[in-house]
Amino acid sequence: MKHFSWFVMLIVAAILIIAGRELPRVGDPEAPAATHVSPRYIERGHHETGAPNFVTAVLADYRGYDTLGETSVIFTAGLACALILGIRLGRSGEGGNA
Amino acid sequence: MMSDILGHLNYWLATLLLLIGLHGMLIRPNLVKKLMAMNVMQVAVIMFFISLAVKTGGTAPIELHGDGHTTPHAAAYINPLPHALMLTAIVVGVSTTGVALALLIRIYRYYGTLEEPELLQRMQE
Amino acid sequence: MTAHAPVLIVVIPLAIAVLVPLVSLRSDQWARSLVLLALLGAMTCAAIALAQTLSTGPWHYHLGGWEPPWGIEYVLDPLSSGMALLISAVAILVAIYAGPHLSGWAASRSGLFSSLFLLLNTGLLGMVVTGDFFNLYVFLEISSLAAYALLASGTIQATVATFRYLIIGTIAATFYLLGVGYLYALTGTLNMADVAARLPAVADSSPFIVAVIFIAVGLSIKAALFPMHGWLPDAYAYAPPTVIGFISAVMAKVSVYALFRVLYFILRPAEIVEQTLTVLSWAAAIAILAGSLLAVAQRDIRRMLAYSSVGQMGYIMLGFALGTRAALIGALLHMLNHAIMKGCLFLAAGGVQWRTGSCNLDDFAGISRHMPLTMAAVVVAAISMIGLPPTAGFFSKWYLVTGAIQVHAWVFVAVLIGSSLLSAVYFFRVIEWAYLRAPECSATSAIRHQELPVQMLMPILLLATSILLLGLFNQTVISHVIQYALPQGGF
Amino acid sequence: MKPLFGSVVLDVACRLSVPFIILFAIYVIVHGHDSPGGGFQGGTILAATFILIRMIRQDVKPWGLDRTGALVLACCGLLLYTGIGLLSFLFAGNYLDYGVFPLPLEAGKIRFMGSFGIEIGVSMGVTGVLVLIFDALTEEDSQDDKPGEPT
Repeated sequence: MKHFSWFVMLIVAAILIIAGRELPRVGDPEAPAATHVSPRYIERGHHETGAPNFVTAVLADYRGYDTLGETSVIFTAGLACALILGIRLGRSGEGGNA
Repeated sequence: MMSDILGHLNYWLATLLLLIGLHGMLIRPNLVKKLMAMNVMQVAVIMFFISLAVKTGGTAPIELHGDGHTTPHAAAYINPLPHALMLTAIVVGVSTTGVALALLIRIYRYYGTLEEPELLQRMQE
Repeated sequence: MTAHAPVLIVVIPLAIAVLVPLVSLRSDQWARSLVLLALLGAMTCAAIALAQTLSTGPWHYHLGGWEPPWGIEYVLDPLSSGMALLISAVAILVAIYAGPHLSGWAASRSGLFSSLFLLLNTGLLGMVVTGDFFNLYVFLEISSLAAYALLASGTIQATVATFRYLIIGTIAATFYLLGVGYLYALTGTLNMADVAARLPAVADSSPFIVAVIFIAVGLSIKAALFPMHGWLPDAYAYAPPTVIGFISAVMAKVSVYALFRVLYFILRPAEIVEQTLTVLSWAAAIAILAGSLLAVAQRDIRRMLAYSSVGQMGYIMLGFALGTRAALIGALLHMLNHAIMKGCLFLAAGGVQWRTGSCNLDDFAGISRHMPLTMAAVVVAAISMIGLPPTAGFFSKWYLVTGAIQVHAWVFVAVLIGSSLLSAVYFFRVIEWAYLRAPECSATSAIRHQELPVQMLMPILLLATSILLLGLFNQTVISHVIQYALPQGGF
Repeated sequence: MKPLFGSVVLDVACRLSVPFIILFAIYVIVHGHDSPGGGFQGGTILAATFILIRMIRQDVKPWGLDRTGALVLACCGLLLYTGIGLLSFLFAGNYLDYGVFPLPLEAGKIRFMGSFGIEIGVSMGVTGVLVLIFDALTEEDSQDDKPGEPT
């Protein structure tokens, strides 16, 4: 297992380092990520969604469905913990309170 | 060459974090350490995405003096999309950690250990 | 409401999954009817979407009213709506099957269980219909977390197996997300169609190759393709019998589907994708052999079925990787068939375990005398798994072999035929024990020697019947649905 | 669960600080559209108050939110979210299209109100779930496992 792990890590390191050099530089204002989709969020986000905070505009409005998924993820986690550890729920009896 | 390295430094730091996480998850015998390594690995991806958002000369993506009718200049603010995505990824990470901790607590209560070799031995009995 | 069918496929199970814990605090019975209602609703919407897309072509749905590159879109075509229909149909049967199992539990606990089952469905359905890379990740995580919880609710060994699955599954999801990050850095967009449109400019750069590799590796881990299948047998063997029928039938398949969709429909023109497919085809061939060989070595029936799943995922992957028309038809047909066959087998094995307490080969000795109907279903499913003519499994294997012959891949032909022989070995062993061995006389309690209750029996028999029907009407299925689900102009 | 720490000093400190933490949480939720913050961050801070109370005080009743309450709160939060999404069907919009709500405001402000509604749903959901997870992880007498027993 140990040798296998080192092998995996060498491969991952090699391909990530080689590929990293061809990515746009950090902070490049001409990078595709900065020029293709996101300018609309900045230029029209406040006007279209009423939120001066562009991150909130994206999170709650443009990609609001992702946020629904995200809330469902944490809801799933809550139910999962309750099910795995078998805590008692319900108003009846003494099970309700800590 | 030097500017090439500095320009991509964030990606390489993210790679390093990813490798640390991967290493911990694959060969650490302690289950809690595996879990911590998992978190490190998720942080690596978060760092990678946040690095994509940076624009030189851009500021935090909050319009301070607009009333919704002026059009801000796109180059003046950094890219808000990766930030929004990573908020989601952070929440996913927290949720996974919560479920993993619940599993670990149940395992520890029953077997009394979280070291993998010992655990396997007790499972055999 | 039909205008919103694409999103309702996902939102109905989600909304009801949220309601179920609340309702189960008051009435357990109501909660369980709600689960069935939600799955029926999802299935209806998927059927509407399938009918619509077959007659008018792909259906794009813009969530939040934002047009695609900025907002999230759902894309329904015959392939994705057909998958959604399959998932929700299997889910309904499993939800009925789980009834007697859950009635022994406290109301709040069975409420949590039902709710998580619906959330698992939500996640899988969301993965199937989405047209956005990041949205796929979010729903992947919903389905994974729900699956961890359901698998871990079994024995204590299941908890340990699930923790291992959680670690490996998180590596897979993180790899996928990193791949999406590279795609985003190159193209500046997360929408699948938009990525495909902007691809030619970047298809030769090394970050794109890395993106393809990471996405392919991440999704193949989730699909339990051979070298990365380690989490699967333990997780399946210790899981509670109720959910395993569903998880084994559907969950890995959705990852294969996602991989297929991303590689074929979106990233296909690039050179690296062809090479990735070649690598995947060899991995699949090894998976077929290794899965079948390991399955022969097992005495625990559920572990045997789990290893056989590893092999069968190899069949589907091989069909996709070969990429000829016949092979793709075979892969899609096998996806459908395997969901039904493996669902049937796992439900039957779960029923035996429910009665006898364990699921070793010894427990099957002479069991056909006590559970004749269940065992008849097992025989049908086993014959189909081996691939003998009247059943559905024969036809999908036939198409796969034809596809392999067309590209003169004789090694793969040999692998496909060889693994059929191996599966004959391990399935006939089960049938032999069930029909020809004398039942052991010890521990003969009355309850052991009964057919399953009708709620558990009905889904098993329904699945067995549909294996036969699919075998008889496979031409209809192919010419009316599967043919339209193939990627256009990719051959 | 027994309180992890319990003393008069901590109790008084808790009484003093909790209202301010709640106030801050509400500020973060409400102000999420104008400054860093929003439903998740505010919900987390709000959950921190309940966890603080659980760690210090023996009796959580006077401060609300037992674990069943937490579950109900989480469900209600998500229901609010999905409900706002479904509501837009009534006004012929796509799912989560806040722009179609017939409010007497200009277009941007209507969407603002819609996304503010879902932020509240998110914060309720996050608060409830985090308290529920804390309760589950700190529960001492849960199901006892026997070897090989199918649950």
